[in-house]
Amino acid sequence: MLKKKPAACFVDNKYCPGCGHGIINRLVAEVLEEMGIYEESIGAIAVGCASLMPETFAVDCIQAQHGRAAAVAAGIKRCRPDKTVFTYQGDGDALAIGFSETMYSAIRNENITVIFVNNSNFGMTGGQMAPTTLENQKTTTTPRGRNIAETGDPLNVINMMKDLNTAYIARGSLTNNANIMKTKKYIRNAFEAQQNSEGFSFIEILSPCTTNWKMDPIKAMEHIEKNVTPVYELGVFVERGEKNA
Amino acid sequence: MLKKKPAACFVDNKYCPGCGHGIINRLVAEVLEEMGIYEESIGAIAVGCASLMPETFAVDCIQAQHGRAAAVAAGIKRCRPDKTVFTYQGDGDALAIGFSETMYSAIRNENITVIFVNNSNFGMTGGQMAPTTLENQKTTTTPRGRNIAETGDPLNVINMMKDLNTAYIARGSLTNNANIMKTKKYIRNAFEAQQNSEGFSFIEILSPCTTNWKMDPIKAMEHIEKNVTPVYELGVFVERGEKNA
Amino acid sequence: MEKLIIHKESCKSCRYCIENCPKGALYIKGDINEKGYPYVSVDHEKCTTCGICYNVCPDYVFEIQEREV
Amino acid sequence: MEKLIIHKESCKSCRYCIENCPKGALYIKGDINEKGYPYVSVDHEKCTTCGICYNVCPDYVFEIQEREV
Amino acid sequence: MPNLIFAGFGGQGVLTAGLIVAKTGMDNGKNVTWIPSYGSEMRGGTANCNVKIDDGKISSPFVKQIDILVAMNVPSLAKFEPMVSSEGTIIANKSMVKDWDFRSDLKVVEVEATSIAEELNNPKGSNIVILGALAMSGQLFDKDVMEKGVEAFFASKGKNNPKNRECFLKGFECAIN
Amino acid sequence: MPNLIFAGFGGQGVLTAGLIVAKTGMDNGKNVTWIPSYGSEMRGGTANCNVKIDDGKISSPFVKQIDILVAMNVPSLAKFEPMVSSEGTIIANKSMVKDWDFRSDLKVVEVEATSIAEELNNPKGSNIVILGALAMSGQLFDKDVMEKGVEAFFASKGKNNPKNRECFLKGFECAIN
Amino acid sequence: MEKQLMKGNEAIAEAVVRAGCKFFAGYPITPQSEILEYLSWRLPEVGGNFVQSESELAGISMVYGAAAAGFRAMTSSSGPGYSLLQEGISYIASAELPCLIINVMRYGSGLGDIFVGQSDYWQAVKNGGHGDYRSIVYAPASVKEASDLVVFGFDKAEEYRNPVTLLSDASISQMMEPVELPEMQEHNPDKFEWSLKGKGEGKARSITSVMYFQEDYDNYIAAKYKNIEKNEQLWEEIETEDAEIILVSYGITSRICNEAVELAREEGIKVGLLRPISLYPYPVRAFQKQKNVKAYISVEMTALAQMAEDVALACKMKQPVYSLAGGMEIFEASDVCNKIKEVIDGKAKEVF
Amino acid sequence: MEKQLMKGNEAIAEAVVRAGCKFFAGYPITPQSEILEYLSWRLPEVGGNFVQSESELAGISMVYGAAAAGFRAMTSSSGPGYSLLQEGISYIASAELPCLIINVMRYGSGLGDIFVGQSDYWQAVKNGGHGDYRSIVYAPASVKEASDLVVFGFDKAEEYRNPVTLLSDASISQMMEPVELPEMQEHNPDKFEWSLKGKGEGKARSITSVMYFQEDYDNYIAAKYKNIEKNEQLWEEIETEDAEIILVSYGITSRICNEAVELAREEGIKVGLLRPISLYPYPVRAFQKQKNVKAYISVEMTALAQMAEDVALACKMKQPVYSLAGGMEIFEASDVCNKIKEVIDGKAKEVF
Ligand SMILES: Cc1ncc(C[n+]2csc(CCOP(=O)(O)OP(=O)(O)O)c2C)c(N)n1
Ligand SMILES: Cc1ncc(C[n+]2csc(CCOP(=O)(O)OP(=O)(O)O)c2C)c(N)n1
Ligand code: SF4
Ligand code: SF4
Ligand code: SF4
Ligand code: SF4
Ligand code: SF4
Ligand code: SF4
Ligand SMILES: [Mg+2]
Ligand SMILES: [Mg+2]
Repeated sequence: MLKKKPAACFVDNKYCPGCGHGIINRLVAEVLEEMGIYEESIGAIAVGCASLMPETFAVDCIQAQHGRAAAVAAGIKRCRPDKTVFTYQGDGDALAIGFSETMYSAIRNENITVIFVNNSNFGMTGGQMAPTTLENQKTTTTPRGRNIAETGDPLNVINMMKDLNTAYIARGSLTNNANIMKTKKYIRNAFEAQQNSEGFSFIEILSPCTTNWKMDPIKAMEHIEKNVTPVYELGVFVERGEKNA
Repeated sequence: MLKKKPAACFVDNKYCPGCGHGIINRLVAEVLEEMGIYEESIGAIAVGCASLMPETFAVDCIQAQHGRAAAVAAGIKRCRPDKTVFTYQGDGDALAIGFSETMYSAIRNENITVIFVNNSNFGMTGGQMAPTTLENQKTTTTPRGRNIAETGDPLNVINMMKDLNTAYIARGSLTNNANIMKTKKYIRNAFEAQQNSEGFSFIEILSPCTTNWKMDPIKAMEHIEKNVTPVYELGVFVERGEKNA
Repeated sequence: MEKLIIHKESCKSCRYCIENCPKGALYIKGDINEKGYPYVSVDHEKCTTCGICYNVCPDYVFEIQEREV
Repeated sequence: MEKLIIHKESCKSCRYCIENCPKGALYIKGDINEKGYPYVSVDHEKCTTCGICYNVCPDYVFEIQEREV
Repeated sequence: MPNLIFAGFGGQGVLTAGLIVAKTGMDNGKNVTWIPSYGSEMRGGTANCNVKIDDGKISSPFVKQIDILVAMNVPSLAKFEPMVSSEGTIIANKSMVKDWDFRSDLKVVEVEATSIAEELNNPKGSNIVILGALAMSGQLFDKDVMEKGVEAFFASKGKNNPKNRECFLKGFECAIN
Repeated sequence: MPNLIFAGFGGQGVLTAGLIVAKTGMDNGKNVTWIPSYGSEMRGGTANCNVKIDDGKISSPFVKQIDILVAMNVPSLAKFEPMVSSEGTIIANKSMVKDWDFRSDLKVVEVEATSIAEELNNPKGSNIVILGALAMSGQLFDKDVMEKGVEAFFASKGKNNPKNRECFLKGFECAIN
Repeated sequence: MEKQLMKGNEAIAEAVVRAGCKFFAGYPITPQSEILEYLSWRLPEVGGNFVQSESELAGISMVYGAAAAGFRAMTSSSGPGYSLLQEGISYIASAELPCLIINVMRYGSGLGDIFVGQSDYWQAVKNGGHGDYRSIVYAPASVKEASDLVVFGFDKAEEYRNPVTLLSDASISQMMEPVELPEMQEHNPDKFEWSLKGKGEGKARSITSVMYFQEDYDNYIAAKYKNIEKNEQLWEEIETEDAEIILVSYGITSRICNEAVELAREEGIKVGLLRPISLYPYPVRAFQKQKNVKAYISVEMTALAQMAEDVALACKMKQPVYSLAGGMEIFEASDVCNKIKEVIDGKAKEVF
Repeated sequence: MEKQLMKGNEAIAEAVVRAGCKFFAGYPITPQSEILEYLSWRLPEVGGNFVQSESELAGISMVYGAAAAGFRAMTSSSGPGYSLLQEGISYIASAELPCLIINVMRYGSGLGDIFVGQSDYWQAVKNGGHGDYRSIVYAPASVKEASDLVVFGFDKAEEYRNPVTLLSDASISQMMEPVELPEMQEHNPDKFEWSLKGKGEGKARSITSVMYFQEDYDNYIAAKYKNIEKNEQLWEEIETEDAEIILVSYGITSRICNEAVELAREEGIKVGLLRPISLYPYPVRAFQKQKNVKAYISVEMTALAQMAEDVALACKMKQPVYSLAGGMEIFEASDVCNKIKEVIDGKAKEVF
């Protein structure tokens, strides 16, 4: 068995200790490399901790405006349909300010792959509430815990998306080796759907934000298992135009 | 039997001949008057043909920016929870540029009533494609008919909204007396839900745009019966926090 | 006073009322109002004041009152 | 050449690898790398090169190669 | 050279009538501008366009003093007659403008544009009928030029309908000065 | 009056240490500013704050020439030692800074801040230990003032823990000049 | 090329296609919508992409992506929609990408009026968006010039790797005038080393603010715009040689001023017209060469006399600057003449 | 009031509450987020409303609604987020509603840098949004002044029924300084006839662009802002009486200039500092009263010397205007002194 960091991860990443972004960066790099498409891929990278990626990730990239990565990616893909185009976004980016751009990429079934990191808060800006923040979760803008009577329920975007006409939608997690392998498979399926011009593919990944959760990394993974996964069910929701679940 | 135009419709409206906006304006006015709340109601009026309303509709109103009526209304309602606050919006406004504001009002379950006029195009600006435009429908920006491979499917917003935690969601139509009466009942239910502080209420109304459809009004109503209603099912979808359908 | 009053200056001639009147009481004579539209008229004999025309009219043209006693 | 190589300068001491290693082959000695983290070390005797540590590590610390013949 | 406004209900083809006149001007070596009413201005169901034709440069495309008003209905007269300069001309659609009391300082040419077009089985052709009346008024292009202009316009659109010519000629013929 | 930087890993309490010093300055009638590193600058896990204390007006809150550097770890020294003015002072956490080769023109005070805090069962108190060392250096406030400053700070937060005083005193005592 | 009678918006749209632009994304708004409507059928015809985006924000974002891919890309809007583009324009400028932005000005703040206006001058010229950037801004005064400036604008955008704004207005865009259209040209998106196309064997590209890697960024960016200011001033002068009063005016208003010059000259008044074609860079050189001028009058359809400041700066305040301002009604040549006379008679108050 | 050591953003947020503001809606962005974080617990404490909106657009829209209802309402942002507020600000201005907008400036276009900068000067002062409006803009130079200007800003917003912008920057907002907070006050949203509250028996209110009903709108709106320009100029002068060189600088940079004045004076150079507090209206009067000045130097953290134009206009170009500009690094007093000497030695090139 041979394992070596993929070529795209050409230098140490800049995330905090135990941050899930590092694992996801590597998975994306591995998939692109294994599919032999990493040299012809283009990433639209979100504002958020995602924006630390381009410096350490050797794929042609563009820094999208906050929230607009999916629209930026659609612009690229429509011009260069033969390239593999993906976004890399946080939950604040894709679901708060960028809700419309994200959903409309799905509605238009743009032939792009959205990699969406759900760490249930705004990591980069210091841990404010995100649309995905759990009920009663403490963040810097919900210091007494998220009160859903005022903020609404945590947002399950896949629920909103899964009845649209899209190619592939799945949600993975990083809490252990098995989940990481599954998540990698989802990412691969998504890119394959794009290669087959099936349309929009979307991978949500539950990921720890150790710094802002103020949790030890291992505790953070346990928290995901215990508290996050019950709210955001794992699995494949749409595949090759067929809706599962 | 006594019938007289409601006091809020104090002067002739400015819509085109046969435009559904006129009927809806009157229904809203009737409901507010019958409930005895028209003097303490506040409307956030959209940009679009909706914006012709304030001049002829005697309720405290604010001209919202294009797409933002639901957010404007939420701002008012949170400050003045004892007033009845509603929006009056077109489909371009509420579902294209304002998709995020509309959906997030639902997500947050803001205690407002959204009156949403689906005339399957941008009326005010001359009949461009709207998110609701039907497959193959000709508009000024889809001169060969809407090609859903490029634009995505017509948007059924109630499908996206109905699993959220909201108070009341219904879709009505104006094609005949019975439908108009039903629509009026929906509007009343919505305002009652708001009065009971149940949260977000949303009424979508299928309405003709005679001018831009370039159809005789009666033909336009037939078109709604025959072609629009099959795509946008009528009925009550959410009631008092319970989801029907 | 008539039981059905038509505010003819408000009529835009869409014909919804004519289409929906169960009694066929409404018609367009051809005279044009100030807005330029050939407005609707009623045959009071046929009208039952059912209110449907009021309901379907987008332009607040109709008013229904009891006959003066 | 070792079958499991640890790029210790990349380690940020999150301990995911230690938690997930089925053989208990990984541990932290306490020495600090240039980034300031007490990095991970391996007990080569215990390691089966299963690759799990590689998989769970966010920081590209592990590399698994066959032993030189 | 004249400043014109063409006005009427939407559907009466006033924008096209103006455009034909403008294009005829261009084809005859003039500078021209044409600008329509647009946006919610049209919501009332009326439409109009401003046309300027000049040998020299044209500054604003908007007509504030009308030399020739082509009015297809009553609201157009109500709105624009006050802007016609004294000694100016009005070409009116007599089918819709029944008993209008025209300003006495104006030259008025009337034609039953709507009825004539209907008679000629070309109900959308009332705007061409009125162009015949315009030609007859002698205020702009003479008959030949205008007739050619109408034909050239429809030819350029690939929509040459002989009925248009009929409408034009009938308009020229029936116009009452 | 001095310009200080307090630097270390996130979690070592350097922002608080700087704040206590700033507040002590204010309580003693000085003008003060305090400004933290923020945003993605912190992503690496290090944090620092700049503190200025002055009798006169303070212009920029940013310290470019450091009079006193409080360094809780090696990366802080690597980053900030070059900015210390000659004759300046470094207060270093000897628990984490083992064999650093300090610039010879500087005054250096070392203290085993991390270990002392742990010994005193107050693992989060290493920043207070180092304030003891700062007081001992004689470069800023004298012992009483600093001690009162520490107490006043925690009192104002409603978090008065006698262990902080212990840490402070032990830091003062154990600092090696 | 044969002369055609074309609406400004359609001539602009056709010129976009002829400039080799293959990507449009945008959202309807009066008086700009014909640009979309035209491109909705015309771009597919030439193998290009037309997207009616769900909003202006999505539109400018798609344009950002398309421009990064090396394609000639554009969007257009008006008033409120133009405000929504500002963040994106700032990003595009900071990443040094070429693209074309069209603002068909209407009048007023807020919802405003769909009638012609020129009250977005500051927004277009002084950056509606955040940070240190400029957009090159061209203001056409005829349908023909509008279509020419589209092609020229794309060229300049690429030359300087900077967004270019075409500042049209409701009258230029809504009117028809005779126009000869520019020639059709092809554009090769791969000709740029920087365009996103997959890294291949090379180094990965990162399209982002050049601030992050450009050494001495402050001076670099200041110098970039100094250079544009030096080389790209564009203007037209009409009867300025002996003019004692010079009208300064752009777009539709300049045409009215031109008529006013003729009228005033008939009365023997020595008036000229200086028509900025580039609003950024402002044609400062045109002011510096005036010999006989005693006063400038800035004529513009904005109540707040937005351009007058630039006139004052351009003439170094050596002459008084007067203003004829106001956007609710388009000026008549006689309004301008009256203003000229007021200035001559000492009855007008200078604004600078 | 006792002195407290407070972060700029927190002092601002507390002052917002004390000004009687009961509504905040906004979105996080560094270096502004502490304003949200503070208000997220503080506003509910006083019975107010805090909404973390899904975006800046939703935030400014909610503020628009709340302001129309007569409540003191505000939002805050920075750089890219501030760009997204522009359409809303234009609507609020056009409807003549009072509200407070805070831009905590960071540096750069595009994503930019979260470090301190002053490169949103044009955007704030010359309208980032479309149309003829202005926002009154105040630039604090200390934590205390920031909190004072919050209250003052709300008052002025109501006096003129116009948005007020507090143009803070990362250093003022991120640093702690001693501050005495303003007194707590109550605000009555019903005191305005115009505020939306249901028409009752009266005429229905319509909050929309005043353009639609204001007679002689162009002159009305021009006069409104002329009036503000006449009455609301605010500035501080330091050692200007005999100054031959006057530094012009606002916000954090003005403090550095203040230090530079002291240093230069020690060397016998007659330097003064003119610190605009109101950036719109620009304190033109302050320039007109200077007697001995031979040159101005505009000192600002923007590569494009954005304010220098206003300095030139304010001094009517009677003196040369020099510029010390650049935003990547905060200036040191010595940088300013060097510039002063260059100017004295004739080595600097004027920008105007
Ligand atoms: C228009 C705009 N608004 C706000 C910001 C500030 N901002 C940067 S990243 C971010 C949120 C980051 O959260 P998320 O997308 O969840 O990513 P994470 O860091 O958690 O991975 C915000 C609000 C910005 N850069 N631009
Ligand atoms: C920011 C912004 N973008 C675009 C417009 C132009 N605009 C006005 S109304 C409208 C769409 C109207 O369509 P809809 O909302 O469906 O209302 P309708 O007129 O059909 O009732 C558009 C695009 C605008 N006013 N502001
Ligand atoms: S702040 Fe959170 S999401 Fe960002 S790098 Fe650190 S742990 Fe990861
Ligand atoms: S354009 Fe359409 S929606 Fe608007 S008033 Fe006319 S018919 Fe109604
Ligand atoms: S009231 Fe009924 S019966 Fe009478 S005209 Fe109206 S629809 Fe016909
Ligand atoms: S429904 Fe109303 S507007 Fe339509 S024709 Fe009848 S009376 Fe006239
Ligand atoms: S390869 Fe497997 S056995 Fe070896 S250290 Fe890693 S996880 Fe443990
Ligand atoms: S998983 Fe990687 S970063 Fe974490 S402790 Fe193990 S080797 Fe270090
Ligand atoms: Mg996140
Ligand atoms: Mg619509």
